[in-house]
Amino acid sequence: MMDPIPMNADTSKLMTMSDAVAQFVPDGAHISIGGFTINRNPMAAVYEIIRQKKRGLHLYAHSNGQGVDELIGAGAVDRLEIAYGGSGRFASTCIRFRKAVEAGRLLVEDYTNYQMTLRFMAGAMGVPFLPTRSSLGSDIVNRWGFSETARQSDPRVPDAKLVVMDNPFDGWCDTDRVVLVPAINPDVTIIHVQTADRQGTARIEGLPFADVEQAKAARHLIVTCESLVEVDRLRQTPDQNQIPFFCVDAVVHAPMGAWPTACYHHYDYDPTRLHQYRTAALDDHRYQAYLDTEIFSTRNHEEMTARIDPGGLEAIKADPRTGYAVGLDRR
Amino acid sequence: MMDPIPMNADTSKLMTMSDAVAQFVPDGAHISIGGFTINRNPMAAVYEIIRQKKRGLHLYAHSNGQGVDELIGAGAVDRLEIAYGGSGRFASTCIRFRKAVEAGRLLVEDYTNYQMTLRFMAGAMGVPFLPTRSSLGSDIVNRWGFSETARQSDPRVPDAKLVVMDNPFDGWCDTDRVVLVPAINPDVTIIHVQTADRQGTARIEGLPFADVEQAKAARHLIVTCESLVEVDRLRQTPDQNQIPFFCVDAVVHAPMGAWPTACYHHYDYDPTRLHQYRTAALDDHRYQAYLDTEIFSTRNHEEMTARIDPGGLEAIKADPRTGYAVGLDRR
Amino acid sequence: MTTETNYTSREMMAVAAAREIRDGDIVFCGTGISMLAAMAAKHISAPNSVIFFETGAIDSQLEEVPLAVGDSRVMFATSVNGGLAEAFATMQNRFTGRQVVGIMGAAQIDIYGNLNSTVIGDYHHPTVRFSGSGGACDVASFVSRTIIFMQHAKRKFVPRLDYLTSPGWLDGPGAREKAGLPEGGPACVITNLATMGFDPESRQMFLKGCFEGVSTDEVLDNMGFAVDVSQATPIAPPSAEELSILREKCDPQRLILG
Amino acid sequence: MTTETNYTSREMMAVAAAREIRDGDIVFCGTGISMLAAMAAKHISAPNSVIFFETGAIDSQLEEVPLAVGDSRVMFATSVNGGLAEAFATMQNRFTGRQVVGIMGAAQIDIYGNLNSTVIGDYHHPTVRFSGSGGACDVASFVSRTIIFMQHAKRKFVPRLDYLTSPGWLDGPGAREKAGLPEGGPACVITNLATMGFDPESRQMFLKGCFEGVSTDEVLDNMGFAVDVSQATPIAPPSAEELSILREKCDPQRLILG
Repeated sequence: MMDPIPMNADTSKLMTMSDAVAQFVPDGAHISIGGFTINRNPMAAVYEIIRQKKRGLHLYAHSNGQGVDELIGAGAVDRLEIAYGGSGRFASTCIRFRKAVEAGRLLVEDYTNYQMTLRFMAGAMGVPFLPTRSSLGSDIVNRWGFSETARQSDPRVPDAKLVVMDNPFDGWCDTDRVVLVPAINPDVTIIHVQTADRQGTARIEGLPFADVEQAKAARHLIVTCESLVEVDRLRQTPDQNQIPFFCVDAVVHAPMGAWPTACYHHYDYDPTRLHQYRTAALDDHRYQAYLDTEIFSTRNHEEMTARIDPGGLEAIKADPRTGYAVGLDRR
Repeated sequence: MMDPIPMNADTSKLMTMSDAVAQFVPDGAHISIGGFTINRNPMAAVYEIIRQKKRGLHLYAHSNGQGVDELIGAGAVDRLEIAYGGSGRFASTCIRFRKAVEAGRLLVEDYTNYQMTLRFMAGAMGVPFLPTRSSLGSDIVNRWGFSETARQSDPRVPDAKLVVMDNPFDGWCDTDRVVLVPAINPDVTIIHVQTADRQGTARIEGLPFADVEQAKAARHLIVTCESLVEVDRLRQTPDQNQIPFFCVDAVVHAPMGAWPTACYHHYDYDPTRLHQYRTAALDDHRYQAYLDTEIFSTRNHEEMTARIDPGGLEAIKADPRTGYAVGLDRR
Repeated sequence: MTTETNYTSREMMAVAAAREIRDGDIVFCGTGISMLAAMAAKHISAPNSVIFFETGAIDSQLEEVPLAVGDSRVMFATSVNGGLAEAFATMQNRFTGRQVVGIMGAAQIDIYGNLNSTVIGDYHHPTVRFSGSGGACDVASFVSRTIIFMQHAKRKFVPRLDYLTSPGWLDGPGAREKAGLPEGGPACVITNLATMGFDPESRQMFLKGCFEGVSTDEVLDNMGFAVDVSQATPIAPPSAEELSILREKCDPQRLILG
Repeated sequence: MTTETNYTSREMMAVAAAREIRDGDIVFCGTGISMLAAMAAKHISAPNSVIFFETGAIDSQLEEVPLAVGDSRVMFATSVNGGLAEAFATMQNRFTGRQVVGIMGAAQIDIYGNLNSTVIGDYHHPTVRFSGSGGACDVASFVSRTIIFMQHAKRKFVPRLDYLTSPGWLDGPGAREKAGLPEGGPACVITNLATMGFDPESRQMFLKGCFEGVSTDEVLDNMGFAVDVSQATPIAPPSAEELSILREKCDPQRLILG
């Protein structure tokens, strides 16, 4: 168990991305990242993890397509617990994920989206499991990616993938049986939000996905943000904030931090980049070139996003009424 | 089981309070009301239930002080599952609640606030129970208000108050044992919110307490609101809405609908009325007079609140910056 | 109503699915063609249906077609923007869940409407790895009625799934109940050739009807198992109105229609 | 620091509790005097402590003292306005829960710091019914350290509780662990006469110190069980600064101080 860290309301938790990743994402860490498919993935952090050549990560996700695929593509991930490895129309199955599994380079444990959500929620709530009726009768229950032996020899994974249990309240709620899914407490969670202050209070706009549960389940939390504001600002309308500052270890100001995925009210996903990624991902040599040219050759996300051509940037800029780029060419 | 009600986005669910209570709160109903101690209790609905002389209610609450006490005081409640019957400094124990229990007129099952919250959450989630570590080793676990026999003979209450279970994930999360608390699915939940539209989309400002869980757990839901707005209004900032319209059966426009409890951003609790209530509650004859004079002699909440003297109304009006009545004399 | 002779099979599929949506349904949409079907239904026959995503968006006002359920387009002018936890709870909930119809696709389907969207081959050493369940198994477990999109091909309509990702009628009558699942299950399968239903007694797939110009034999030749074809009736092609709504209001860029 | 000779025992209690709050603590407040203690601590020795309510308000900026944990005053300018579910999860959470100190009161306490706030007499036919647990049992179950307010009286410090609402050290060393509770438990009891601690070995209550002008005998005479008094040291009366903050900044209307 970690010693309690005395939390200090007036202490700034501002860090550079490089320091935050170096400090909270050691090789072999159990990590989860926020966002969903092509939206609000913490991509600036993902690229920094790739730059720092982290290895042996154990990654937890529900449906975080792009971030998950790039971490896998860079060879950072050994084990993955996931519900969905896809990026919508850009990749019905994430390409580097698929290749890694088919080549036997990545060990996967399959759950459903709700189960992964419940597992983070259990971690956030401080209980060892939560129940659901989902997956009864399916191979999600019957087939385990991590063997029972492997599980029991690793104290950082629960002994069972899940447990099917009869309802101890005798048919209460017309329910005879439930599936219990085990809590996740990642070593570190990274989420990208629209707005945060230096203490760590954070606000997500649009759908929060399961970011809040992922954030609260973690031992350490890195919040990256589009806009860094004064403490008074977010406190004027605290009903709209989701993350209390005392959950946060590092606040990183990362404009365009979700790019090439979307950030509601700020920018849309970048179809040009996602297609370019797709083309690269389909071929191992092209993918190595992508890593070298696009990621390793930049020192940070600022340099990386400075390369987006101005027309492309303008095209994905969010329309103030709808929060996305109306009429964006997405073919 | 109720037949699924086809939900109609364009159908107005607007009703009068009198019709909503008559239709959804039959004698003997299992009911829950939103709010907490002296805040956002659905008092307009509570007074209408009293006017309609409902009897034999089975009431679920966490800490809804004022509403619970008035329903009990009027003789509407036979059974109560609750965590806390108090109204802060105005009544450290709710007076009519206390009298009813001591006189043996009210059967009570005691839980904790978190357990009641989890029970509503389980109902909202559609699972028969949720786990917690709370109350292990306490009499909340050991003593049951409703006997095992009574429980097993009533299909509307679960067979057990709670179940203590060993962690099936062998010490996962440093947890050896949990308490499972059974779901609640009230026949009807009533909540009072700041803003709703005719379809039922609803927004709570300030703390939502457990209103959202209570709302979603219920078979039927009555939403009473301070402000009734056009459908477009709440949809401009949907991140701030909590109740989707398809959960709602009736929308009642009820200005001052939480009075004499508070409604954040609209008005504070009314210390004058709460003291008057306290004085009445302490004595059976005075309480009967209170019921006659203050409730039965009015046809509806509008008439009731029209009697508040203008100075008193002005005194509790919420300050726009803080959301409560700054400097209100609360002695 | 006039019919239109030039239309694609994807357009026919979207229209056929839209026709299955009842006014007042809460429609759970996956990625792709299911969104088009839900959008078309709202414009044609089910104006009061509610488009709903596992990501937490409720009653999305889709001015443009989303390319993923996490697309920002689903977040605009909703009734509520919640999270995954709330979205799935809506489907597992004993009251609201009964009002939800789920639309989903898969890589493989069997005669009982069970779906595989995880692997082809051995689970531990797969020949092909797919995305996995996402919310599909949750929806298939919880809701009263699902509509399934499939490409009609032998390798997809299989006697035995390589992995059962999402429960259909499992192995027949009473099986869902025995497994502990709530009431409900697959209602129909819409393919590029036909619409299939499930017999209420045997819970097995049968041919409801072929699309215009498709023969029963063509349907059967493209399946890895035999189905009852005795109840098949022809399916009306898309009307001019259905097509114009699909093309002009739902997917003018043909992002999903191709 | 000068001391003030005119002060009430309620003022002394609030000050004594405030002194127990460490800078950086997340302070769970119940109704009444516990809020004053938390407010005073923020103004005096623990400016970076966080005032936190079971109702879901986190880091409330208390410009006026709330009269209940559901008071609108707790909702102003917080870090987050969540619900009960989030508030209790913060305390049960394995990381944040360790940082929380709970302040609570009760009707009865025993030598192990177990609390009764439910009934006096038989549970099914009580002589006196109190409010019940509220969040007290939750806090006592979850957090690493609780501070308990009590009136010093024989009927309140009892050998055996009529009902164990909130677990303290249960029946002694190892009992919480055996019951399945997380680490932690009562740290001290602050009464109108004295401050009591709990022996780390026996988990039994002992006298830490008497307030100014109170004798050990007076303390013992007002308890229904004996406690070790050998370690008692005098407790400093409120300083002028402590009193002025309490009176002027925390409760100028004397709503809680009386």
